[in-house]
Amino acid sequence: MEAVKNAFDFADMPKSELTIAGLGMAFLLLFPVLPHSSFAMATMIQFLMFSLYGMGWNLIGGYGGQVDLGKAQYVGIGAYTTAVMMIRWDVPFWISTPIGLALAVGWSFIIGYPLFRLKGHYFAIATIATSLVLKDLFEVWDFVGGARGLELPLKGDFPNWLYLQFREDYYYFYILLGLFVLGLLVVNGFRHSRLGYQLRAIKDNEDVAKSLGIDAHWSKIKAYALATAYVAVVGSFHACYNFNIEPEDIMSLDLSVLIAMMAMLGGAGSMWGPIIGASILVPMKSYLGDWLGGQAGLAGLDLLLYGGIIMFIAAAQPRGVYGIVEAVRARRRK
Amino acid sequence: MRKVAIFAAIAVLAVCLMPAMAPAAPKEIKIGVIYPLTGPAAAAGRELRAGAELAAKIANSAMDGIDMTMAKNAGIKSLGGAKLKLIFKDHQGNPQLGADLAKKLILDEKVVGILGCYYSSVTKTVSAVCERYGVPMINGTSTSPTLTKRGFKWFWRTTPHDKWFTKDLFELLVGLTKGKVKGVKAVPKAEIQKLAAACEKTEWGSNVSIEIKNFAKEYGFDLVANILYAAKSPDLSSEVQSMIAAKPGAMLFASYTSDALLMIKTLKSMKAKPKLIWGQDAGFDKPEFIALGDDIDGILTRSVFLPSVVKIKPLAGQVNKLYVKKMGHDLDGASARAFTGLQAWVYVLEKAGSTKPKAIQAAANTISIPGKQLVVPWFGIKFATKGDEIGQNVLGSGLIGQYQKKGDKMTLQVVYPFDMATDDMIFPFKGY
Amino acid sequence: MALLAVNQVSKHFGGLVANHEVSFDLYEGDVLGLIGPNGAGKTTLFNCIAGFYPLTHGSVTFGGKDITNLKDFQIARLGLARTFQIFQASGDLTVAENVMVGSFMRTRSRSLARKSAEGCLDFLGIADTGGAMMTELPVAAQKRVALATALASDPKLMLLDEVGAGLNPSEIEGLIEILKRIHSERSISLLLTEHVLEMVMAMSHRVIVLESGKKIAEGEPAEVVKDPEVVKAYLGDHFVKRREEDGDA
Amino acid sequence: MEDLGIQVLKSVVSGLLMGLVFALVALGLTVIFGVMDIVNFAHGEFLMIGMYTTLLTSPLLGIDPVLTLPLAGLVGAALGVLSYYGLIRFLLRGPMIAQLFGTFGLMLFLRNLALLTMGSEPRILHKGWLVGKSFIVGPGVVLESTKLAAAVLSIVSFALVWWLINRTKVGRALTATSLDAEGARYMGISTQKMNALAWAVGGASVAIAGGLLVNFWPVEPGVGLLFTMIAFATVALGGFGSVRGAFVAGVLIGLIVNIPPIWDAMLRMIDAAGLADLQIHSFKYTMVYAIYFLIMVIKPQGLFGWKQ
Repeated sequence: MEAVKNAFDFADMPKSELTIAGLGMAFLLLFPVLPHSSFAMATMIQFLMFSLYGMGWNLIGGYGGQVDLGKAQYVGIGAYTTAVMMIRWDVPFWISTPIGLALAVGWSFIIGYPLFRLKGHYFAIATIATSLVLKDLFEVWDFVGGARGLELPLKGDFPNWLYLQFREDYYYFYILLGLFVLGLLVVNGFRHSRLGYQLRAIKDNEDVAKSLGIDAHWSKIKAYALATAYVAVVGSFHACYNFNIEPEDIMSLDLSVLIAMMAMLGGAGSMWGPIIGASILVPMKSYLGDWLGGQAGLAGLDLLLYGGIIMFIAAAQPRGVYGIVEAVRARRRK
Repeated sequence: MRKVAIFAAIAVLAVCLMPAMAPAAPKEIKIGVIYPLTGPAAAAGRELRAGAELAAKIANSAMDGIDMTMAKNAGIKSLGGAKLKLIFKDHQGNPQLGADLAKKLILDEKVVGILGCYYSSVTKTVSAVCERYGVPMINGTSTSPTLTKRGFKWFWRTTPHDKWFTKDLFELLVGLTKGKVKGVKAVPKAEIQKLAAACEKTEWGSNVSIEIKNFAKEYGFDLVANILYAAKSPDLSSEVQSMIAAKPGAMLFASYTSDALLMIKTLKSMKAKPKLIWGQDAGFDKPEFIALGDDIDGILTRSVFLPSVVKIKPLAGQVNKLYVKKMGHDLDGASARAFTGLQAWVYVLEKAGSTKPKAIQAAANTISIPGKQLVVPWFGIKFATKGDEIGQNVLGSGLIGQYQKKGDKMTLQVVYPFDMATDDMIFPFKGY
Repeated sequence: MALLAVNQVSKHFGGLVANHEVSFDLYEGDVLGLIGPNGAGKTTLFNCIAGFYPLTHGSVTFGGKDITNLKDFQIARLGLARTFQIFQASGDLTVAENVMVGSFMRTRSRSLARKSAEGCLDFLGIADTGGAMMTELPVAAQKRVALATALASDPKLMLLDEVGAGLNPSEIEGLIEILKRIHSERSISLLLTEHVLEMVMAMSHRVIVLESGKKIAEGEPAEVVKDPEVVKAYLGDHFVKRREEDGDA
Repeated sequence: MEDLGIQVLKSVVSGLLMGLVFALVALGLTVIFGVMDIVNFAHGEFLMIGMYTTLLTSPLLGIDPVLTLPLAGLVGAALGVLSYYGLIRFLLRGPMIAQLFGTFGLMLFLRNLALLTMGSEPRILHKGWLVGKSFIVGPGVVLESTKLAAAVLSIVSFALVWWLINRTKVGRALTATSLDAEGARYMGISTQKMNALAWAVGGASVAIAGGLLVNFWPVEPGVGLLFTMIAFATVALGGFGSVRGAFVAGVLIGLIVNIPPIWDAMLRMIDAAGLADLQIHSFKYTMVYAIYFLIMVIKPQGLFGWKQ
């Protein structure tokens, strides 16, 4: 029961942050009824998806300090489970998603065990390797459509809650928002849980952590599994939202890196970090890409700026945008 | 903290204040066009855009000297001379972005319909959006066979797809053995009995690979190597070694530009000597590929339009002249098909006499555009309404061209269909 | 029965012998000092006992249980806490959170962990630093936090590695006071290595002397310092000289 | 049987050549890591810039592409030093996570700068001493001239770097910096200068490699990533910071990716058509990553690693 209490316990957050979070939440709740373009809605959905990916990544990458560049493999497992089960056996989203989650988490335990014997850069490169191996397997596996990918059939009768097929995007938006709130609460609970403290202690100093009875290897694997759960669920959602999945899109290195980058830009190891990161990069990607690339014909300028911002933040404040906020706050306190 | 608050507020405002566009002006018909204008296929995107723009220009103004009904009057006659307005969007090769852009076009810009998207993977997601919203979409340039296997009610494709193109190849191979090819005596079948294929491991490439496998069986050829390779690979020597070791008569490829270049260079370095090399368009008809010069003399590529078509089709020459004026070079497979895709839109709208989706749907399902109206050498445009390829143009056909060096200039000559051949085929390929 | 029994422990790194057949017993309630010159193998022995290094030979039992092949964290859970000579923290956790990590060894509940952590901080007289980050504290306070964290894990025995290093004499006095209280009020046995001999001599019931990885003497502090071999090996000229220098300054 | 024997020979030759190319590309990465524990995500972009340098300057100066290599090296070194002083030295203060993040930003920046200025179409060299030449040495065994040159350069560079690190004063200073930056500072070695030197050497070596490779490989703004991933695997497999390790791992990876033709020859020999559907070729990089993963699990420090 204390876990639930922990999830709702925001007492350790500064008031200013809670105020902004409350305003942000109110805005998100009301967004569909505010005047907005459909592109803005699509961008908001991307924002929520990447926030959730980032929250998951943050559990192991931020709180645990383990640079994971292989999250896309779990997006793939989630998405493919939902797609395959729907196409072959007409299994609704709400049943296939927990199964996808279980498969992804199972896989994360299997590869997490050897992965976490590695440290630092070796670990980071190995996560890339495992993700690419899985992607390559999916690309030639006929059962899941190989490199051709899978297309989810339209079931008709919109809105179709069973298979998560809607004509209007606000259905998807609210479902994601529900997951987003749930995700936030789980992160908050995690922060306050024994595992959360232990993981941060491991990041601080692994030897000290071990001397305090922490099984560092196992703790990392557990946090990795929890991180995987986030990514897999959003992967399942992605399959339904996009109606089409291909290994190249959802299991690529690009996606893995993007997930990590957003969380790092916002601030790895802080609860709001991934959300801040997604709220900066997702609109940038959508709008700047459209303005500079599609309309001004300056292909690449948007990503060039994006790279510049990343370099600047990394050089100025290794803890990301949220780190800047904290630094400002610390200075004011002094 | 305050800074973040302000920043967040600005970001939030920027997102929600994107104004919803004003409703369409009465005398204007908006068509959303989604192409890869930036990203790896930006060069193709430029051609596609120019092709569609040229078609719109011809439809919107009365032009002399072009033997097309849409050139006769300004705008859509049945809609009171309403003009077409193209709204271009750039999907950058990203299917998710494509789908988002489609929503933007449908909901914000209130387009009547969609044209696009070149990449089959993007066409897939965009057409799924159109299907959900009941907005018609015509596709002129995506060749994945699966696109018309989905039974969509709002999706029509003018271009032939990879299955047809692959079939063309096998018709050509059979034709070679029977002496049907211009300038080539009947070739003993044993010479080209063995085939080796290398296709990139993507949605497109693996579909082509499957088609090659199926047709090889159907036409009685031996596929001695059927390789799927990782696209954008830093090394293709192992693939080429395996192909050469299988001693094939013909080598078949489905590759994009950088792989195609590396493939030819690797083939050359390993002194490959097949009797015939065929490429499934894409990387095999890009300027940088053509710049390989002597190395590609005699290589075949499938296409739907080659500049030499103007020799046999005067209308193509008329349009090509305008295109050269606009872009400085000839129409190619991409621009000619984008042109034809938009042309199909014009004829469908003309027939529908309305911008209501239902009317457009009915018009598209019953339209029949004769081949002499088109720049591409097809029999016409008529969409299948039943069977397993709903929405597919049944009157399309492909071409197979061969690179032939004429003086200093590399040209592409039609060698298939046999009755359209513009020059003698070079056979066998001279080898490296 | 001994609480901690070290039997013939050897540790080799490649060709280097860091510990050679070291044996000693520590009984419940003991305060045992482990001294020796730099490089004598004190820290290595600690690491061997606490399971951070696998032993080359020998065995270790703790509370009657053979812990030779247990992992570091398993040994910690049995009630053997250790502190580190160099305490590096990147500063993700506050002082209170740091101590709570220790408490979490015994409970899952955050409220219980917090209560126990507050108790430990209070016990060590640094209750007011709970909200600070580790990096903001002076060295003496950091040492106390490390002690508090170890204490929070409710151990039977604490291995303290150079806990007095880098402190001035008055801080050391305070530390001795605290350690004595930990020993008496919490009934925790102590095993300490120390450069600052005054501290070991003042606290230990018994002292073990290591030299070049071997045990050369064991006994009450007063006796050991008289042992000619110890004087020669460890105290010798070095100790005398340092005394003189201190006097000059 | 004879076919199989010849194929093994061919694959080994081709694998050795390609492996030496991979090693050459990875050399700069391992030098930089060895000195300051940074993995440079933008490594492939340095290669790309080297390729463009040769591609553009060769016709401009009217000299053979091979002769522009010093220029490519100069550009690479300048870029390396610039990256170090402009970005990397700030990143060194942060945790590993920020370093990866920062060099990733550099990668995006350089790649899209190229996209903006060079366009997305791949380009190739059409003329040059090395372009389009290959030698047949034995039954079907082919030596492609660019790969051969790159392989020779690879061996020379590795020998040179090995000599530089182990036999010169500067090399000892570099080693001292990598072992203990603090200590090196007390010895009067400027860490800043040593780090910048490592970036100059790393940048120059990979840019020269690029200038050479463009004689055979097409160049486009995204070309870097193809080689970066292999270089990462090479450096990690060999052990981060180990020059010898990178060399051995590069060759090993070259050999691995040339296994598929041997497999195919075997299938032909035993006439097992059913197995041909396994699509061994599409697994050639999968094998690299899988073997990397397996070796790391057995030996978490890489083959010759000495740094964590």
